[in-house]
Amino acid sequence: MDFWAGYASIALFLIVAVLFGLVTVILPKVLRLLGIVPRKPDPVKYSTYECGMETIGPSWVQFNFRYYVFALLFLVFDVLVVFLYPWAVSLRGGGWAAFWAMGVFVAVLFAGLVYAWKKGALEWR
Amino acid sequence: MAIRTQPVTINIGPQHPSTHGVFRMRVTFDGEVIVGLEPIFGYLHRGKEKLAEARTYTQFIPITDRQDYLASMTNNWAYCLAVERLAGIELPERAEYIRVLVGEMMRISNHLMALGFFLNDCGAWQTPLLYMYREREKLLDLFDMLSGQRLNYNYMRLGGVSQDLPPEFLPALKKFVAEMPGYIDEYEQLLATNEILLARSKGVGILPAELAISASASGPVLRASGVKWDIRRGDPYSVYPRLQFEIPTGQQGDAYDRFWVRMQEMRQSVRILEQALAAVEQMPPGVYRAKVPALVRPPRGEVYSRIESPKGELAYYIVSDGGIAPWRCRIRGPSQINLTALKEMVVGWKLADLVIVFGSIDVVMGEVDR
Amino acid sequence: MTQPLSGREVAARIGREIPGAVLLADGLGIWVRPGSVAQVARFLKEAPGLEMDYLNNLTAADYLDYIEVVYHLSSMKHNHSLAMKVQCWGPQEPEVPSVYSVWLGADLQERECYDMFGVRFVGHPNLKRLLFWEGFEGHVLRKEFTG
Amino acid sequence: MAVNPPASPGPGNPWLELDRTEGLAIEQLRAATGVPLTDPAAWIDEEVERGVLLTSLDALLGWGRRYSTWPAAFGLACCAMEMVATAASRFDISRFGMEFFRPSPRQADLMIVAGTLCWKMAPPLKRIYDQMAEPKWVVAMGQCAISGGPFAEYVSVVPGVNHIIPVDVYVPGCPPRPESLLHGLRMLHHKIQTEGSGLKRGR
Repeated sequence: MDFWAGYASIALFLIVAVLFGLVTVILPKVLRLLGIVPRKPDPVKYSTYECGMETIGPSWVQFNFRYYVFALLFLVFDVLVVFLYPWAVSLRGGGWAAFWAMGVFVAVLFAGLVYAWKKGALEWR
Repeated sequence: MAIRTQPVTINIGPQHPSTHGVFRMRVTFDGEVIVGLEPIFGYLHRGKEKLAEARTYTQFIPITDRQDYLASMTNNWAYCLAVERLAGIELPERAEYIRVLVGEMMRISNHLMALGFFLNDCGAWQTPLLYMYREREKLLDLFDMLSGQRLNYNYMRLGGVSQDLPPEFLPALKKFVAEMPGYIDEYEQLLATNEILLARSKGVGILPAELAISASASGPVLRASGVKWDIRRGDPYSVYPRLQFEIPTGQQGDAYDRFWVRMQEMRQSVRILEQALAAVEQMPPGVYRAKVPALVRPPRGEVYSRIESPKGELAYYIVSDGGIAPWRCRIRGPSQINLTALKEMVVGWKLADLVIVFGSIDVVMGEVDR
Repeated sequence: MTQPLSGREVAARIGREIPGAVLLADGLGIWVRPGSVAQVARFLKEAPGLEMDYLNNLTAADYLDYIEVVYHLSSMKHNHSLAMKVQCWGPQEPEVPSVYSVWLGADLQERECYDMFGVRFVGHPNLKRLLFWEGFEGHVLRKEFTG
Repeated sequence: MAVNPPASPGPGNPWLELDRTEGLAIEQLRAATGVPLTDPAAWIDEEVERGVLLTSLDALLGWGRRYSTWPAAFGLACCAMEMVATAASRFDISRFGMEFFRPSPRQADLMIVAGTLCWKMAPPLKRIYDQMAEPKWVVAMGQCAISGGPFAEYVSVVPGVNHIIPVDVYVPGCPPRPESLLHGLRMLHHKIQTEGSGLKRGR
């Protein structure tokens, strides 16, 4: 019986998560239908806010490449952290084998970071 | 191979938390690096110089309060000093010392706000500001005791001050002067060697000495660039020749030096307050204003008189045609002229540094747009 | 103590270098011919004994039949000061050469003088209204402006 | 509606075109304003038609909105310093749920216009007021915002903010002390409470 208990908590967690998302999206719409939240569409209201002035020029411009490199590096290490969580929780069961397995994984990614560092991608100039 | 990038122009516009009021900069960026900057003024232009021509000499004093509203007393002082020099009015000794007391208290209060907002811009959101506001509230209570107002005091008159010191003022000021060095130590211990502040403001927005002189910078901005010039020493007025105090100057002229110079100036102001307090205590209360007719008629002529306001050289150029109102009253506001070199200080740095350099210049819009 | 220079001495010195530049001189200041303001300014900044490297104040005043542009100069090294004035007569718009190339501090003050008095500073890189918006008619600090 | 940057940054003023359009906007707004806008005091004649069911909902909504109005930092001049003093630790404004001074109008419900409004600042003020989401309120703080104050007769000063945007509460003073600003804000809370949800008019 306790086999399902684990899944029950996950199911509950899932329901709450989905509900939370849905409610925060649906509630303003419902309140608007009820008329509690006033609705006054206005072209100036929907224009971009820039300190009270109109924006100058298009914002789709060609800017420097280094921002893209940073985004890449962040993505790689973000995914790494996602894998670390379950590993960290179950490390006691896995013993040294699990430790070394994850060690290899982290070392490979770390090599990528060292390469980027040497290439000067981290300099902000 | 050079990466071809296009510049983006952004309005750091009239309503922006980092512009301390309604100042607007049209900044052109290449990525995050500033390529061009054009300051735009006039969003708080209230025409004090035109109003001066329609008011008698005494009526104009409350308008000067609203010019640099973080240092109202020194505005009054600069204006009254100019008219007194023009009309040849002699002040009683006690009035001079009360003016020095009040002027130096104003300097401390102004530097507290300047440093508070500068650290706000550095990212220490509200914490140092509320620390420094605690002291400023004490000073505002003292000013409240003196003139009944927290901000625009209208306290000085031609020939002296409007009311004498209330009996409970001197003990309260003495207590404040005794505690203040302890608070300044607390700020320095909290901030002076803080690595985030050092990283963000050391070597940022450097204003070299000769550019500072050529761009007519004055006050802490000029002294931070290493130029040892203070009007209280260079062109002394009132009783400053009798008071001992040093003039702190920085080395590099970067944002950290401006922060450091203001912190040391607060210490010197406390020293001046101690000496002035000692002198005022011996004086008999009573004579706090010279006999001046309500409708002062200075002789024909002009005067350019300047004082060291917390922001720099605050000067009045008054031309009188013998009538009851000035023919021309030009206000030389240090905040506006300190902004002349803003573009040179900021081009090449990033947006985050622009916010810090602008905060370190310590600008009040009432004085910039007059 | 900032020691104001006597206008006559300075006028004599300038007279030797740039003849005809100084029209009048009195105890406190010198009046300069509008055309040669830039020359006199450069001389005042570079002359060995003077070195007026600090422009305290640049403003104008409307005296009904002429507009007088006033420069308050001082020297950081010698701690002395001088007032230089330029009178622009005549019905046409007042024109004065800009001293932006000599002192950077003149930039905003010249734009404000243009905005408030209509004095055109020839040679200023970006002469436009400082405090009022583009398209505002009239110059506020002139005596005839009663808006 | 984005404005395009200058084609060729030649000598003189590269932004002449943009300055001129902004100047034109100011002139138009200046010509358009004459009589001050009436204050939104609809809550006075509202008492009569309210049904029983709505009062409890109105009370709840009024209570919710009243104690969570976030002010937009719109400090123009000296009154801004008193507004900051009110937000500081001594006259703590966060006792009334106004903890945050939101710089952007998107997250603000209340605009405290503190200081002298000049004509050059009028179009940005109107634009930011329009960009705030309903329900929104305006407090005119200080004599300059109410009627132009000591600078009223000057050509570049708007004689009162209610020429540009409707004002809910006027806080007189030059600058008003933090206590009087707090009193003004309490009056605004009373107005929000009795205004209710505005079911009828989508206020």
